[in-house]
Amino acid sequence: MTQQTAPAVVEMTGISVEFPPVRALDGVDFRLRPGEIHALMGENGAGKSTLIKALTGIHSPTAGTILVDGVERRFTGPADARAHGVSTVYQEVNLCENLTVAENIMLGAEPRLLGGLHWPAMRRQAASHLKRMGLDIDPSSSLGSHSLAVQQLVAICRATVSDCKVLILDEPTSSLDTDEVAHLFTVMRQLRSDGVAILFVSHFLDQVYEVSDRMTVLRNGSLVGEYATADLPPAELVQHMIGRSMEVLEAAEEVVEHAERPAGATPLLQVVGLGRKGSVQPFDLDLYEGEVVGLAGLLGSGRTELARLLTGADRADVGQTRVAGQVTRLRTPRAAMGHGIAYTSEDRKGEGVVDGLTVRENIVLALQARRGWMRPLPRKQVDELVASYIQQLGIRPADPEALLRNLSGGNQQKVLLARWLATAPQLLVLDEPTRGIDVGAKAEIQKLVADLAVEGMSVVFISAELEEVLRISHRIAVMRDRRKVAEIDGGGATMDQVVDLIAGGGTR
Amino acid sequence: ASDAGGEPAGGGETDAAAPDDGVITLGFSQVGAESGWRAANTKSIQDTLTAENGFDLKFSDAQQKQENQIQAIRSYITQGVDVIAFSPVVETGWDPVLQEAKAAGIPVILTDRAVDSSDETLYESFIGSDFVKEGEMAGEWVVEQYDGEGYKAVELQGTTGAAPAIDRKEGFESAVEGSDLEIIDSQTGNFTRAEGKTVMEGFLNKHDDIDLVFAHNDDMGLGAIEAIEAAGMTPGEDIKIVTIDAVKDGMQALADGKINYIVECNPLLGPDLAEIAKKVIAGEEVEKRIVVEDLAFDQESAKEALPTREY
Amino acid sequence: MTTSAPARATRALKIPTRLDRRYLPVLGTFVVLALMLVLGGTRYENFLTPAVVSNLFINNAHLIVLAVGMTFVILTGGIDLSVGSVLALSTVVTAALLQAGLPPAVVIPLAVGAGTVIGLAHGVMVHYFQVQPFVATLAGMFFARGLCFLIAPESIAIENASFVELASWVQIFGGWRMSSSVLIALVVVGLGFLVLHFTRFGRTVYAIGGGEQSALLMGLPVARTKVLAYMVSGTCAGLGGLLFAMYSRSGYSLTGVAMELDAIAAVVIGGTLLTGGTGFVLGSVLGVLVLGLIQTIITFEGTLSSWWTKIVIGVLLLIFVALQRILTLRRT
Amino acid sequence: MTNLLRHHLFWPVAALVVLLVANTIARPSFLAITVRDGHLFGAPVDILRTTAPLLLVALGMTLVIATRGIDLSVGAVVAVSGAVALSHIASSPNPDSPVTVLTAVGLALALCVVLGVWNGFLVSVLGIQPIIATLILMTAGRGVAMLITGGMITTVNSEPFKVLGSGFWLGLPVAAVIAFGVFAVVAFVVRRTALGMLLEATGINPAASRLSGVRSKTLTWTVYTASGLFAGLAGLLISADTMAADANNAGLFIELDAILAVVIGGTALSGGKFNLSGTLVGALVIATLERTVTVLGISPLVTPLFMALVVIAVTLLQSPRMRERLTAAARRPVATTPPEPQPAARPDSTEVKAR
Ligand SMILES: Nc1ncnc2c1ncn2[C@@H]1O[C@H](COP(=O)(O)OP(=O)(O)OP(=O)(O)O)[C@@H](O)[C@H]1O
Ligand SMILES: Nc1ncnc2c1ncn2[C@@H]1O[C@H](COP(=O)(O)OP(=O)(O)OP(=O)(O)O)[C@@H](O)[C@H]1O
Ligand SMILES: [Mg+2]
Ligand SMILES: [Mg+2]
Repeated sequence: MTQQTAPAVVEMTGISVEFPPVRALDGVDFRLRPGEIHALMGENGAGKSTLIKALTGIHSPTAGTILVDGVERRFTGPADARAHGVSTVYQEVNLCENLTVAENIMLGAEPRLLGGLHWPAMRRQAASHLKRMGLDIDPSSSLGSHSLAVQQLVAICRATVSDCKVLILDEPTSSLDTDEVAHLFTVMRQLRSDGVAILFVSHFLDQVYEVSDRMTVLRNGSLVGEYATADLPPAELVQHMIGRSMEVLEAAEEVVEHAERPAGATPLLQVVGLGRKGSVQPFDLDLYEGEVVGLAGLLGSGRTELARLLTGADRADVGQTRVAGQVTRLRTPRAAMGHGIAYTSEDRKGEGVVDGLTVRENIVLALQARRGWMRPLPRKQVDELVASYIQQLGIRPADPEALLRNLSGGNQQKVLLARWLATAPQLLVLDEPTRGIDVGAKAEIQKLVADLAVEGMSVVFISAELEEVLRISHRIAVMRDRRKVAEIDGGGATMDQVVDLIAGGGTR
Repeated sequence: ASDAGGEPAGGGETDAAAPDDGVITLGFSQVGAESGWRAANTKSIQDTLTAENGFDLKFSDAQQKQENQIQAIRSYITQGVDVIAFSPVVETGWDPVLQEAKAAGIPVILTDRAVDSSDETLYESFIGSDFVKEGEMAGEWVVEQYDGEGYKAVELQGTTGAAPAIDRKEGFESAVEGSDLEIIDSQTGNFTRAEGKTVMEGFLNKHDDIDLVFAHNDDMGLGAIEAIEAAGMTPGEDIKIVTIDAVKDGMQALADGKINYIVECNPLLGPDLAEIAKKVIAGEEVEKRIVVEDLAFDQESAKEALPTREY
Repeated sequence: MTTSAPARATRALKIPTRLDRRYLPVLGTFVVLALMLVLGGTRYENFLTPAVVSNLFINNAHLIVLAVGMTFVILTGGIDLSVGSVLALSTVVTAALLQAGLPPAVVIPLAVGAGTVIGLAHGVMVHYFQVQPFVATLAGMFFARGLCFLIAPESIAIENASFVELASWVQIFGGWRMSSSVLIALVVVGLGFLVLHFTRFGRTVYAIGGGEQSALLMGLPVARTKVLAYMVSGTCAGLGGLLFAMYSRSGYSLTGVAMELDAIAAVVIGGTLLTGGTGFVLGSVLGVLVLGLIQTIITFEGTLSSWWTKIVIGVLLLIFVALQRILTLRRT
Repeated sequence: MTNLLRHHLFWPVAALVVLLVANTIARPSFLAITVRDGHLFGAPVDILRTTAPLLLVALGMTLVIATRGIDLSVGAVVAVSGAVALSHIASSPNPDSPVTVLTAVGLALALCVVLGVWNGFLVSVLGIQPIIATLILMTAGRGVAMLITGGMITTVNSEPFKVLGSGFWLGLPVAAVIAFGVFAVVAFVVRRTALGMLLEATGINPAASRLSGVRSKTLTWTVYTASGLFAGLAGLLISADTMAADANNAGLFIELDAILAVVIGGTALSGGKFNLSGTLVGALVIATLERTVTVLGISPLVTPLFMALVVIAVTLLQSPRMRERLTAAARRPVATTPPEPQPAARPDSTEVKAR
């Protein structure tokens, strides 16, 4: 908005990218001006990440020209792009977990001493960059020891280390909570006022409206249009993105019915004093049939670790678990599955997708694993199952034989959901299931969760997006500092109340 | 040379030269256990250098690695044995460690294979067969039997680069030179039966007119027999076979008429080694080169020798 | 926004406890090595002497150099099967050229350079043609061995006076001995350590092992680094050959058969993961010493038959690996 | 054309064909098969027979590699298997009785299964890296084999056992029938049940597989056991081939050949997707290559060099980079066909670009 007339720093015209037989981008034009925050919008698989990768030289366009600062360029890769002032944070966290935080931030722009790395300076500089991002972690700790959200922030730190003219952030906020997002936006605005052009991708409409100046909308690999944020009401934006009206969204907006649970019913899963040293403090939790329990908390408050204890992904050292009244030890995820408990990890790349297998194989994996290898699912049944989930969740491309690694991030997430839904669990623990999912699909998923609950499934729902948790949950457990601090009724709770609890204001 | 030895040796504390307790501590570094021949060689040494015969044998297997052998010899030097004996993996590269042994005053005896050193004083004696001679003996017999018949021969070589393979090839070639025997193909069978068989199969596919096989050891020859039989021919008749080593299986095949001639390569070096070691310790003069007498067997003599064969 | 600060502060405090995990395998190896030395010392006479320890280094100098090079490659997630053959090639080239009358000053760079060139070829095949490292270097292994046979099927003694002088340079302090090859090996270890920890190249090696795709997207020079890693390994193999030629004063085409397995085993015992990204050069040195120690114990045992030798080597290897595993598991 | 070039078996098969052609040029009757006493004879039959043990070992190796592992111990297991079987036969009073031979085979295979279980235990329970875990057995196993044979080469005369190595069944070598039969059965089981997919999932992303309820540890354990069993069977075929158990040399370096066969067949060593038909072709390529060396009369001095060049050529041609180039070249003439119409849901054409 600020510098409408300034010459574009990046100008892409007629960009086409093909992954035969798919045409991921079809003659797209895109323009990025200095000193603006430009949102790139579109459904899952619309081609946003592909456009970014075409710009930074990971994919080579089959047609079109790219001008950077008025000079035609075809970058050979991220290193080349970075050397020309284009810094990128890609969609999946792409850092090296085995290196320290400081290295991940500074490598490539490392301070030197006598020709070698200057470790103390490196740590110092890394610490100051982390601070700017509002992150107080030890730069010499290894990156792998941090949660995904922290890694995401570190990735952003890295992108802002070197002097860049263009900063590209592909879904940087998908695993961040409100605080970190706010922090990130402060940083982004700061950079914008320094004249940096920022390309921002997010599926959170409110964030896009909060921070962006302009937006470009893609649908199915084609350009829909470029708009000034202020001139485009959200409803219209959604329509541009999904090509349908808002009805779907509105359907999900309805607050979930708050069904009373029958008094005296035994909980489906009851844990008493469950905990693990160095992870989560012992906690109690009852989960009933037909109920959605939301977990709210800040980044690193222990929601994920709680979920892992519930589902046997990690082994608890203390406490007791009762499944349908029977004391049971859930030592492995497989054991939990045996009791109808399913868990989708927040770490899509590391613990979710099996990226070398096809969509079909990924969807049936859990179901098949439960049946054992000797009883393969009949092919016909598999095909029907897969087709129905592809259709129900809108997975694109709708090709069961596509390799999962060739799907867009959001579509991979949908496949994972399908994997677990296919096992028809009694208790479904969803850790950030809507991460990186577009508005339309997100609404679908929320609706799906509500429907599943109505059908009697018990759901634990974790999401960085508080509204979502509030909207969908019958009951909310609040976590702070790896401890369950409160449990409130979802129906009556207001946003402020929960925020207060999360931040440590009061306990109930 | 079997005097009383009695009590087993203590450590190896003795400082070179004459042992005070009458027991000779001998460190032996064997190449490995890569073949039946080698196993027989090891057994002969272990059976001869016993406490009853006045020896305390320290044995180590180098697993066909020169570095292990050098290390073993160094270790014997530090342990202070009375005599060091070894079958070198390779001919070259022994000067430094042998100099160390010499400096420590420990005499060294070589068995089976020679070392290539300009300084002959580094070792006392070398006991072993002459590989070139073995090849020659095989070649001479072939010439004597079959010269004038225009025989076409194939050769199964030992491991490429190994001393016996090089020497036997050389000996055989020089012996058949001038005759009308023609070596039409030569390939390595790595001294093993299995490879001897596969290579021979290949030869049989390739040539229709093979009259004779010269194999650098019995094992490859035995492999070749399998291949020849599988191809529907009679080994020893349709195709003549000449090998080297004379291990038991080979002798049996010779007696059965499947092999035509075997030149012995005697692995029983234990007694010779014991005798030389005692002489060296006693300060007697020994010969630098002791060539082990290698016999040769044809089908008749094999039948006679077989019942008394030790290995 | 400010409300979350205290929460983070408490988390930050917990970090140092998880920090040292990376050093655990190396520590484990070290502890087990020390244990073995002490046990050997009580079991055998003359075992814990400077002479034995010096010999441990002198006998394994070439393997140390190989292991350093191998560490680079394994850290990138690759493997180099050719080092044994390249080592042999280097010994043969050294011996053949010296025999032909060339001065060591010319021969040494040529021998080492041969390794570098083969390493370069591996790097190019692995990176640019995306041939799997195992296969590319397996081909390299055949290739180098083939060249050895072409150059000299028979072993060649080295008699060049200045080379012999270089090879037999020894410094003695007390019972400790330091040969020129040990000195070279230690210098290589030092260089390896410095390069891995204090250069961008070194850190990129780790980054590639942590995730090649990630390293690429981070904008690190993946191509150059990977090719260089193989060149380092090739060069080390060439240098290892030189050290072996100094050690044995000869060149022989059948040297170093299966030595690549020793090098790989040393690196892995030293705590480096074959999947890449974690490990240390010093760990690899410890790994070499472990293997050397096993060999020393075998010699000191003195009465093992050939087959028991093999079995005992396997068992000792097992004990090492299992102990190391237990030590590292306990602490995590 | 493009499809053919892109097929994963294209290059391995091409390599095989080239080798066969080279052999036929050097020796026109190379491919000739004759019938003698109702059996088939000729170089192709020999190749099938020599492929047999390698194929078995490579089969186990493929499964192990699918789980991201590697099994270096197969050569040693081959030696142990032969040693056990032949020692049993040699020490029995009547080596020609089928019962003796069956017991020997049973004993050998049982021991090999135990060895495979041992490897699997080290890898999946103790979590030792596969290369080291199996290196232990690779070293110790030969020692065990030598212990059994006393360091000598054990030779036997036993007609029933000999059948394994050089017998014929329906005109085909028994060894080949066994190996190809086992291969077919395993391939069928792996692909017709869910085993293949679960193995691949384990190899590609162990963490995700665990969370999905795949019994990764059990699977891993199973494949090492299978690898041990197949290597044991290969050991029987190898020892029956020469009727001798050579503890030192039986199956020497067969692990490298097997890995090479797997890789030539298009399975990546990094685990995951595997390709059994590729392994089959790979094993044939290697057996043919060995035969080629003899037929072309290549001097032993340059044999390794020749092998290296062939391997380099095949792998380079097969490399993703080359494939891309070649498919691009093959596609160029047809590149002018109009792009496929975009599937469904195109944006409303009335949409105007806002500026
Ligand atoms: N390497 C690839 N091979 C084949 N197809 C690909 C590849 N990468 C992307 N695609 C396809 O290109 C299309 C666009 O994907 P892209 O990742 O750009 O979507 P996106 O807009 O970023 O979606 P999301 O919001 O889910 O991240 C998808 O249909 C995807 O399946
Ligand atoms: N500042 C930090 N320093 C170190 N570790 C952290 C920090 N923040 C989070 N973690 C890591 O995060 C994990 C605990 O958070 P967990 O992921 O369970 O919480 P969460 O509420 O699910 O948060 P997230 O939004 O990150 O998923 C632990 O593994 C912890 O080590
Ligand atoms: Mg995307
Ligand atoms: Mg979480």
